[in-house]
Amino acid sequence: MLLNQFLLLGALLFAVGVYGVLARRNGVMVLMSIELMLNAVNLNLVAFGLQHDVVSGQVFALFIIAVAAAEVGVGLAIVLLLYRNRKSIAVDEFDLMKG
Amino acid sequence: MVAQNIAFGIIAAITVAAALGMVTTRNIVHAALLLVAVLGGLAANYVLLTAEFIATTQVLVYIGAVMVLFLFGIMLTRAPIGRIPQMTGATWPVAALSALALGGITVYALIDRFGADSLATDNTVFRTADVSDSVFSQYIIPFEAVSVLLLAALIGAVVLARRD
Amino acid sequence: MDATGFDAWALTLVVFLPAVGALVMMAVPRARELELKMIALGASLATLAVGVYLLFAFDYGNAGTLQFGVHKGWIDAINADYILGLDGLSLPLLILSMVIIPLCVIYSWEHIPEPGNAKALLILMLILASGMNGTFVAQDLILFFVFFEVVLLPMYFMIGVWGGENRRYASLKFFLFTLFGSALMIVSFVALYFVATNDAGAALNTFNMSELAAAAGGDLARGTQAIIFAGLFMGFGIKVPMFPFHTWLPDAHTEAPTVGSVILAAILLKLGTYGFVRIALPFLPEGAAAWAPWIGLLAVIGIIYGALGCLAQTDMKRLIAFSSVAHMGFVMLGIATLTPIGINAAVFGMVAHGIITGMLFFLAGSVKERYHTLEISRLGGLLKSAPRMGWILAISAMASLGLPGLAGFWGEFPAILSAYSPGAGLSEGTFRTYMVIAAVGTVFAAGYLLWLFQRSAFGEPKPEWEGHVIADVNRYEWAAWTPLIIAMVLFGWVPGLIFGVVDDVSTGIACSIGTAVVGDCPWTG
Amino acid sequence: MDWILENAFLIPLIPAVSFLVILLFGRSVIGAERVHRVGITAVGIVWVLSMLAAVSWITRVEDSTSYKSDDAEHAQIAVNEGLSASSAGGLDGELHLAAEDDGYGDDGGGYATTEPVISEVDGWWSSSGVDFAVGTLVDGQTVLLLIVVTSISLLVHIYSSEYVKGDRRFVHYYAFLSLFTASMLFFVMAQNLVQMIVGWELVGVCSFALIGHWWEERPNTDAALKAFLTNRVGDIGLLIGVIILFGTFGTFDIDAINRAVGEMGSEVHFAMLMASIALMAAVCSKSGQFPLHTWLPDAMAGPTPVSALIHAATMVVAGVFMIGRLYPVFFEGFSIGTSSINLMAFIGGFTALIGAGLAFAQWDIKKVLAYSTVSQLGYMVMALGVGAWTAAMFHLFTHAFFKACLFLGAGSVSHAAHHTFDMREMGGLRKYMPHTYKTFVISTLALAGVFPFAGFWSKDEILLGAFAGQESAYPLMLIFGCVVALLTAAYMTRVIWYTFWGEYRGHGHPHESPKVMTVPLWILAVMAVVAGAFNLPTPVMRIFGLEGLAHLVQTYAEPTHYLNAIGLSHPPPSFWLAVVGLVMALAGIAITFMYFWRNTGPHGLTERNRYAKAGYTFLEQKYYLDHLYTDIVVGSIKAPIARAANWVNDNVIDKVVNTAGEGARDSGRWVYRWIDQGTIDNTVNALGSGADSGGQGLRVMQTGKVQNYGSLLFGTAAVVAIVFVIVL
Repeated sequence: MLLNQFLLLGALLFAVGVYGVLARRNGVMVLMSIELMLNAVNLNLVAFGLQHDVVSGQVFALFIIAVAAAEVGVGLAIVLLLYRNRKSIAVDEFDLMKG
Repeated sequence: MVAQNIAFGIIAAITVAAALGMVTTRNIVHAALLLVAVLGGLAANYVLLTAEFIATTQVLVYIGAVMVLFLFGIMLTRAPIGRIPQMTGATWPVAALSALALGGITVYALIDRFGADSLATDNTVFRTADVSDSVFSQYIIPFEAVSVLLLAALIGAVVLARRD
Repeated sequence: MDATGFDAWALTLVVFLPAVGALVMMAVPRARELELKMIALGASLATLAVGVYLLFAFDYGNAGTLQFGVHKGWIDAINADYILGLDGLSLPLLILSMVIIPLCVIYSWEHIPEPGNAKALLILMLILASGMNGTFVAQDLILFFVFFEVVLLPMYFMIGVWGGENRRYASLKFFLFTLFGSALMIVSFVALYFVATNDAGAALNTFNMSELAAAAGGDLARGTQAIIFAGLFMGFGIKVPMFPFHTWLPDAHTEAPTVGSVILAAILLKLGTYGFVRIALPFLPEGAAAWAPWIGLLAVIGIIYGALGCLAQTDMKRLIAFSSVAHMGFVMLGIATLTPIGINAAVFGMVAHGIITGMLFFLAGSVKERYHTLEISRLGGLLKSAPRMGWILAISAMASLGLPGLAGFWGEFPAILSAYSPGAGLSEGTFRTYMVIAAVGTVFAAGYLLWLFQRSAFGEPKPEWEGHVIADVNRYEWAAWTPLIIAMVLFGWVPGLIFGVVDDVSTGIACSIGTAVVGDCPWTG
Repeated sequence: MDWILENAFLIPLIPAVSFLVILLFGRSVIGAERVHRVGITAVGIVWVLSMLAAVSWITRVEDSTSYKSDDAEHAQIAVNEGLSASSAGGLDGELHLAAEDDGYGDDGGGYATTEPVISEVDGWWSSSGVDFAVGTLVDGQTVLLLIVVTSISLLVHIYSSEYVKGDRRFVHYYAFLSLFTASMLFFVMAQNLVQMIVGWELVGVCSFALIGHWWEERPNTDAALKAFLTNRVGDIGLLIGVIILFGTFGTFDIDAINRAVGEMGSEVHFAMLMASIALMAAVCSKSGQFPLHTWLPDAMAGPTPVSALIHAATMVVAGVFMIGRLYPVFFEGFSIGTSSINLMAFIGGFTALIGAGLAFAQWDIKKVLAYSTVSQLGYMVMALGVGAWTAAMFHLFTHAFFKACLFLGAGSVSHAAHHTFDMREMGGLRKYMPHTYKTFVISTLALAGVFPFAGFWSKDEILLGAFAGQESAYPLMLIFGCVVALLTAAYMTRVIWYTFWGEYRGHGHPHESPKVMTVPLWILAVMAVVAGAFNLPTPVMRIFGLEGLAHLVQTYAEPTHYLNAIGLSHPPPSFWLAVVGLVMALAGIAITFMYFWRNTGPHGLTERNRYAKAGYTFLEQKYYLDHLYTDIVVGSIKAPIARAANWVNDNVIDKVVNTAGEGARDSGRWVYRWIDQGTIDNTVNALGSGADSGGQGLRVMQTGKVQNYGSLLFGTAAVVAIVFVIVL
């Protein structure tokens, strides 16, 4: 097996995740795309960990899973709040920071 | 080795396809289910990379917990179940361009740098015990920090989502 | 050099007493205005009291060396120390600053400009006092820079909040101009830190000003020195302000509230010239010699140009502001000659300009308060409607145009005199040309000041003021102005008071430049 | 005996204190209508002190003359005197140069050298370790000026108490009179050049304040400004001249500079030339010399006693005094000793000529006198230019008295004739105010230079100086001098004619002024008669057997300690030259008389008929001569030359001043508008607005939408990554 096959898979998933984050209007979908990106990173970490013979890669992957869980929790809470206040979760309808 | 490569090929194809489907489908529930497929594919990849514990965690945490969260989120925001016409924003070409550029350069860089490096399969196989040793000794402080983070996120989510 | 006992604390007190006063004031509610004023006055007078102590304890026989020294560690990471010290160069300016602030507080007793809020205004004044006093006694470049910048924000707010109609524009212009200069200045400071060497060629890596001055550029090449000097030149030159960096000044002065103008003219401008004498000249003698003809040129252009600008003004305050450009031109001409007499003249000019122009701005503020305009063509007959104020204006104008017997003369005449034979191998022909131009500038000065005086004070009051009561000088104004008038006359007749104090330092500086550039010093200290 | 000479600082101090007292307590404590007593008392004390100083000085000169027989002893005394001079004042003065050099007197050609009394205190100011002293220098020249200034000032103080009574600013008037007296006295006893500048400027300010005394009226303030600014122009020269002297000799000390010039001579010729030219500009402005004299007639806007004191007798002679004080400098710089024409002599002579010419074209009696002052000051400067130091100072002395008398007389006339100075509204006043008339005539004769009045003697010495010169004569100056003598007599006669003769043309009833005004007039008139006695030539005194009293000014006032070193010589008196001068003066008077008479008859031009009505019938039969003189001499002077001079004065010189002022203002406006506001300020503003519009452009990108930001972020990341990976 080549190292690159995992890395390239990770890269592709990451790019797809980026597209999802940027293009999807639904807040929940954006969060899901973010999960995708995080997982792509995880794959890289584990692959590099194996390549370099260190356990840290797996440990970091674990941490990321934990952090991702927290992020999803908070993120969904925010989306929920948005929905409650604006009756919509389409992210392109929020432009309070318009300059 | 061949078997593993074949397995990887199949898994990778499913994963990428599911991922693409996830970001393009107009049905939000389908998207969530496709995400399950992607995460599952990744779990399989972890197994290929001899990281069984990660794979297990992946399945438990993501497919078990996170997906439930997402589904709840979808329900609570009363997203229409079924096809929605405007799931993708008007600026999707820009998004696609950014994603393509980023993906392309990453792919190029990876091929340029690692080319045909084979994965070192004769290295130590880390077992769950090794992982737990490492987590509870060398990474104890980050571990605790993550615990606090989770707690904080929990409280934060409760505070944010409270209806009052 | 480190002092002991109270002496070791005196300078620290001078710097931080006003700041402590400001802190105390913050705790007092806004409505209790009288207490706030008393605290401000108390803090500034306490500072002045320490200043008086310094005046008596100062060893005038050793005016050339730093006294009341304090040397403590501060920011070890960058070798910046807390070093304070006082010598003959700092003393007059420090005292000037300590005198002006209480006078401004007294003047503010009944003259809080729109939109009110005496608390904030007085706090800003005290912070300014801390910054200015600190600048004059700091002996470490980083400390100097910090104090130099501390004065910026209070002045910005003073103009921006209590200013005239166009205050936002003016305050921003002031802020940006000065900040721009400061940016280049700090670059030069850092460059000095890294490249300054002693005579043996070893890097000094210090911000200690006395060490840098003692090194006198070490074996730095003339080109290097000139480049570093250019940064300092921008930083200090904008503050002075020198032509062509002067355009912030008329706007800032015109828009600033009266006390702001007074402090700006009396002291803030001196930070720039002080920087030249204290830092730019002694640290980089070759650089100074390379730049001196250009500084001289800009100075005389400033003299003539400022005067022409004055002649064109129709607003009294703006005219006075432009006259600062001309007067600071004389100061810079003195500095550019790199001679002891020139530097003496410059320091005298700084003090005299501080007193006289401060006084003129006070007057402009009071005129504005009475007439609600400073349009010269609408004034007139001040001598008739408010005779005492008219006479004070006369004395101040005469002092400003350099009449002997009043302070202004001793800033101008020796500056012109010094240009006759400049030091450090500078071209005599060039500087003698400057001398003649500067002398012509004195005529212009008389022209615009007397023109101003004729239009505003002579003649009958304009019909539009019929029925208005134009009050004469009130007691707060008397209290604030009397010391300045006395100082004008005193320094006019006893110039030795300042020359005697500064002389040692200026001779030392000129000598070190002369030694570094042409290898000899024709003046005996 | 030398106490007063060593403590001369008291002399300016007393009026200065009087100034402060009047200014601070005048209105409140003393009472506004009584302040003149303070001023008169102070100046009275100073007058007594000045007289004491004069006596002390004369004694001192006598002493040194008698010691001259014994050289060794003389030197010893000189040293002692120098020592006591600098230490006896209780000041920490240094042993001065004056005490160390004592040899000049020995080759002084029969004149004793008397060292000046210098009292000084170090540490007035300092630079590069050198202390500059402040102090007093008293010698014969100083004493001479002390007498003039305090005498005239005292009389003017007394006279003013009536003339300015009830004025809106009586207190200020007396305050500034005191300040002026103090400043002038400070000036004449200046020990160094910086002090000289101080005094010089201070008298200028007092002049400014007093010309603008009635500042409610615009013309007065304009005149005050013009005076001050014109003087400032000259001050450029003063500053530069002083700086050149300092640069050359490294000291401001007048005594040291004068001695150094005497020693170095031609070594420093070029520097002295430059300094002299620069200082000459100062003299031109202060002493009303061409081409900076135009302020002086305008300065007549001030109260008349002020004109008498400041603009006739004292302040305007400051320039002459300065030349005399720094005579070695000018002597070397302009090569007075060897040339037969030089800048100073020419400016003086030319000014005398045009001033006299201009005096014909004036109707304002004070302006006639002002131009006359210009002319007479030109005379003094010319005298100095030809090397006649003593003659110049002597003329300064006599002129002060008779010109002050004339001005005060004019004031008296105006006091009587309802405050007008226009001669067309006067006439016939001799009947109403006999005292004023008599004193005015006496002073006129003195000014015209008629024997034996004071002006005759001093003018004669000037002509003699020009005639003899030093190494060679100054022929042009002699011609100038003679012509001016004639013109002076002529225009003054005209004034008398219009003012005191004929019928009264004004309104109201003129009356004689009170005693407090006429007594000063008489005192001055007496001085106008006898002041000439102070420097009578030896042959004249021999007639009376009083040879010892001849040449008093020359003996006592001349600073021989400086002048002997440069080798100044004194020409012997000439009887025939005196006759020529006298004839010129008488001719001037005669011509004028004939001129006015000639217009009475039927042949006269109609425009001049009113002069005929004024009555000069007894001159009728001299018609032919009158025709000759009138049309050819007076006519040509009056119509083309004087008018042309006046025209040039008003339209060229004045215009240049005005145009320069306007031009400066216009160019100021222009520079301000186009360069300052247009270019420099705009550059700064353009930078600001550039930043602003850039911000406005970038603002479009701030949509507030998260995904746009995200696109930018990832797009930029991609681009940066591409750059890093592929390019670098």
